[in-house]
Amino acid sequence: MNLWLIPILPLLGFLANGLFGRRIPKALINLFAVGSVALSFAWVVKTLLGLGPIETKYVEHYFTWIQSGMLNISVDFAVDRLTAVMLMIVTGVGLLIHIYAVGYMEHEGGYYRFFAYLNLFMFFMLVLVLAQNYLLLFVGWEGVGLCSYLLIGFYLTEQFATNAGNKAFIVNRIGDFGFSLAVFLIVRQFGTLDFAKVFDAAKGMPAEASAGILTAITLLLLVGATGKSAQIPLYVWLPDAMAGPTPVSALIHAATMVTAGVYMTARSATLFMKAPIAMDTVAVIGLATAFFAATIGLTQMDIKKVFAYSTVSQLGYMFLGVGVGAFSAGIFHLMTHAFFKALLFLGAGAVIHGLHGEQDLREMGGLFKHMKITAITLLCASLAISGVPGTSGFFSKDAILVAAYERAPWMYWVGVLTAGITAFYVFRAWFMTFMGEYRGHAHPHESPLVMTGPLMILAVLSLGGGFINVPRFLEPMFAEKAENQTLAWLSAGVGILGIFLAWIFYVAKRGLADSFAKAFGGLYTLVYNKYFVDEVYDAAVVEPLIEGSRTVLWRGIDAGLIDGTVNGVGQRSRGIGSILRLIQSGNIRSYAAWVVLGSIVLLIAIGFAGGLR
Amino acid sequence: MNLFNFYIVSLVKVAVVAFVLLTTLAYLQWIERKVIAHVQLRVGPYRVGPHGLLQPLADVVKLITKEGLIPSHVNKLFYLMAPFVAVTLALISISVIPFGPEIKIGPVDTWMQLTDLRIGILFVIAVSSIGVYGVALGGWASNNKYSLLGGLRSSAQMISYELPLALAVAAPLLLANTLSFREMVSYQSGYWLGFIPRWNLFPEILGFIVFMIAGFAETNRVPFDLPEAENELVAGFHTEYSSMNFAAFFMAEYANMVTVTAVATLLFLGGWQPPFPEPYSNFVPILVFAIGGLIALYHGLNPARRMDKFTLPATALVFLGIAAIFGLSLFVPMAKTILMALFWFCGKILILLFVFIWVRATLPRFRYDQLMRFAWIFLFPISMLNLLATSLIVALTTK
Amino acid sequence: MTALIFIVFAGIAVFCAINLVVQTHPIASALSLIGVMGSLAILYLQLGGEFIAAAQVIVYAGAIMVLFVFVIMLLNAGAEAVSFQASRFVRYLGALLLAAFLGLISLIIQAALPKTEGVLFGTFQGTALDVGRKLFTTYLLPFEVTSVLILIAIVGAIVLARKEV
Amino acid sequence: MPNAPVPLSWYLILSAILFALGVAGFIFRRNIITVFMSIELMLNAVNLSFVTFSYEFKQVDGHIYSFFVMVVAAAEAAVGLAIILTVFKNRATLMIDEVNSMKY
Repeated sequence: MNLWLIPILPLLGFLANGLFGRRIPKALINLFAVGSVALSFAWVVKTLLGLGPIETKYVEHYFTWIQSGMLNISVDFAVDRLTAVMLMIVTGVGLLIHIYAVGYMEHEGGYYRFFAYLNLFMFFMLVLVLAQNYLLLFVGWEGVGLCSYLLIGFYLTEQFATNAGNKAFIVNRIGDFGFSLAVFLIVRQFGTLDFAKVFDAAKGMPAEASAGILTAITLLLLVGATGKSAQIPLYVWLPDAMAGPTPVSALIHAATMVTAGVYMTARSATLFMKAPIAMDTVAVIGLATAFFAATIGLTQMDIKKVFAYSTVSQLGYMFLGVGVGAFSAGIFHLMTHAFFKALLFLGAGAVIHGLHGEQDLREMGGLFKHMKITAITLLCASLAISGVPGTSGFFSKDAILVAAYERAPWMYWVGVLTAGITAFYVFRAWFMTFMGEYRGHAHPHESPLVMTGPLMILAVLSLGGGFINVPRFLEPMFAEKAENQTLAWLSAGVGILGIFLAWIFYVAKRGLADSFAKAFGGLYTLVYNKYFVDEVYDAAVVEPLIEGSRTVLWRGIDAGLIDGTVNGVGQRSRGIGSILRLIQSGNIRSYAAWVVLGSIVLLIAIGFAGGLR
Repeated sequence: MNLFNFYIVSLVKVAVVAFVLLTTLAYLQWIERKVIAHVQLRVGPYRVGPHGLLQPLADVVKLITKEGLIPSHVNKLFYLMAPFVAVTLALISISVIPFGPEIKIGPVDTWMQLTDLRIGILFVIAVSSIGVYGVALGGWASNNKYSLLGGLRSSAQMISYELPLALAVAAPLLLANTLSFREMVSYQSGYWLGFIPRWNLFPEILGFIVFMIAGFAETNRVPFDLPEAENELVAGFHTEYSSMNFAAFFMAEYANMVTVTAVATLLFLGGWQPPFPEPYSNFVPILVFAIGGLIALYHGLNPARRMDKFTLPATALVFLGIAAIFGLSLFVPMAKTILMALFWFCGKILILLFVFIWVRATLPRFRYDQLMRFAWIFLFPISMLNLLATSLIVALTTK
Repeated sequence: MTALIFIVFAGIAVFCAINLVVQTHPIASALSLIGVMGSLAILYLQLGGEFIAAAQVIVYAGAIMVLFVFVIMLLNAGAEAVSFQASRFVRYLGALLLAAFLGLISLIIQAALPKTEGVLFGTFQGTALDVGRKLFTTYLLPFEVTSVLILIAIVGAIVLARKEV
Repeated sequence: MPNAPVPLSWYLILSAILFALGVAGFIFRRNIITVFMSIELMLNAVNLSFVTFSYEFKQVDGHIYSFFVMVVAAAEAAVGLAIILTVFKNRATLMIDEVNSMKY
């Protein structure tokens, strides 16, 4: 089936734009960028159709990459149902966002650079998804991290953008560190990195033997996942990542990359299943993240920040689902979330585009009459995310919540509460943007079709996406979870309640919100400043690190030890040279004579070394 | 055949070839003077013997009896060595040139060739490539600025024209896939469509032209005779030479001409293979000589000058006699083989030699920079392209 | 026969080589070097290297040495003022070192060489065919690389020798 | 003795002698061109031993090596002579002892 074509095509696009983008016209850049992604999407569709119902995993082996001792790592891609879903999401949503970006980046500098990075990201993401062993997956993992860094810092003249890029990169380092440790442990334990082999071996292990080591491995994997998927405690980079262009936020920081953690966890389901402690940790972390992020989302004034925190919290949902063993539900939510969150971001981008870069909710309002399509599509997304029955969010989120109830009722209740909060802040954002009268000074206008087109497609998907029964599709891989209508309807009701409250607060009774803020002043400031997490991290981690590196690493080791050694070597050689200089007569023939002398010595040596028989 | 026999035969062959060759060289000079004279509407040598036929002998006698004087301030050793080197190297390469097929005379059967090397062609190229030393050395040794310039020019010119020459030679080698003259000739036997001879000339016409041009340069002939450009450097490298030394240089030049033409014949013109199929080609020599004889007879019967009354009929008789010999030889297979081979081979060589002389009579001399530019900018790429094309064809055709 | 040829031409080669070293005039040295090359070519033939012999004559004697002679004539290089004027160190040690060198090498050769049957003309023929086949299969890469090397040499020579403008 | 075989070592020793003579030329002569020619002599000596060994092993590899040596020698001659020309143009001398400004 030539799976390798799928990632290679975007790579070609990247090469074309990255190498020649400076010289070729925009039309050609668009052709390369969008065309390559479209082609790989088409190839994905063709492949999946060709494979039909993927009962068993379809593997393609290309070449042996690393061959050392008993460790044999080969580069091969595989497609199973999980991968199929991910492929569709990545290429499909990616394609839409590429198209959208053509319109959004119209007037930005570094056009070709942007698309080159975007294509590169697609390449790595697809490698990540297709990878058939942990190392290759890690390659994709690091690659997407790199691209996200490049794209967050895309406006490289802006201080805050570059800072945000660095932050994302460094925070991800921590996660990747855990991930690589996990990989080492896997190698040490199973002697291979190939998924199939590892999982078979894990299945074979008796419980008492497996518990310790598998728990360690999975917890380390979890560290990596929290880094990539912005979970507590490593979520801090994602909100700042909004410094990048909005399509980036939509593609990387909502739809695809941040879900890599979930994907990886689901991929390693076998391991997690054998490590209940790790499972619980995942679930708790997910739940906590969902709740806290949601509360922070309540108070943000930057539209993109709001959606960023909602992303974090939705990712928390996915982790909850994965953690309670409803992997299929987690992936399901991953897909639906990809739809409506991408839509939310793109819509926000359209709004920002229409307002010439204005992002503050307080400067918006009453935009409904200016940009109807955007407003309506955003409404669809908001309905979906707040889990209104019939929309995609309803099915996926409730599948997760039901599964959570099976595990432990309190998880369910927290989840429901979070759902309510989610609905509230999303609609808060929507109302503040489109309802009431315009509070800003720009001249809002609707975006061109190239931007609104993807919006509409995504709107349809996020409304109807729920009827794609992913859990059934994934059933052979993960155990199906029980249905429970009442619980589902209950959470949906809470969601609708949240919407209603938002309506009261921000449409019916203005100022109610402010009075609430006054009432709970302390709490409000606490939440408004995101629980001062960044500051805490600064004080606790960053400062000591910088200080330590400055004094110990730099002054002590580098300046003292290393430079000292090098300089010392230089001194010695100079001293010796000053002696050897004496035989430098500058007369070629005496050199030649020296050479002869040396060769004679050599010959004698050969003679005595047994050259003579 | 046993060793003794081998030596005998070889000695005989050497003697024959040497005699014929030296005579040819002597008379070649006569022919050249005659031809040029007629091209320039003069009669040329006429005094010594009928139509100056004895002129070469006279020259030889004169050159031998002259005093070979050695100028002062010359490097005596090299001064005397140079002409020797030149003439030796010029004559050596004849030894691998085959004149005809394998023949059988009484007990011995041998090739009409002194010796056959598996790398005969390389041998010729090698010898010609070191042939330059004679000229260069002579020019340098005679301690005279004109001679030195001549020597310099010739060495530069030789090096430059070696490349096109070698490349042009390489193409037919590719076609025939051999380095030996015999196999080269046998490769060219036979006919396309029954009447077009399978000579390398036709596929390698470009190579042939390049080879001839480079050959002119290698033999320092007009229009490439800068080493001995009379009107610039008195007589170039042999300004200081006289008597036999001078003659040696001249012999060398003519011997080189013979070698080049012979090689061209062997590589491109199918050696001693007749240009048309067997039965007809036998009658060509008879016709040629008979017609020649008849014409001579006609002129003899109504003579333009007094002498012609005797000389022309005599020539006619000789010619008719030769024609008769050819006619008779048709009934003696072995003789026929020998004579036919010799006839065609010498015929082709003579035609090429005539081209040499003709060019000398007509073309002006290159200027030095033109010479170099011509070699490097035009000749070299052309021959390279030709070689590439040939190799492509060979690669495509051979399995 | 073989032995005779070898002795004759080895003698010529050695004589010419000595001549190369002792002659004061470059031209004389050059000509004696040509003599060495010619006799070596004969020895190659004897060792069955017919192609390499031809190449020896064509490339070395026919091209390289012509170049040398050309340059010598061009610079009109005269004889060295003082022939054996060597540097202090060399004057004392050079000859001694060389003698030791030669002795050692011949010693090692005598000792280390497998006592195989000697050289007889015609027992081994490295024809141009074999050489070509090997050259274009086993040694293809080195061959191509040498072509690049030659290109570089041409460019370098032109750059060096062109008159400053 | 019409066909007495020649010991292989003779060829090798001949090549050694030639090489040593080349070294001698290199060490004793002052004229750059002569020195250069001594180098060529050494190369030739090496070639001879290559061809000899190739005879010993009845393989043509030795021929090919010496062929490469020739190619390299050609390139070397081209560049080296160009250098000599330049040196002569600037210094009007060919004595290597007098071309020693690198020493100071």
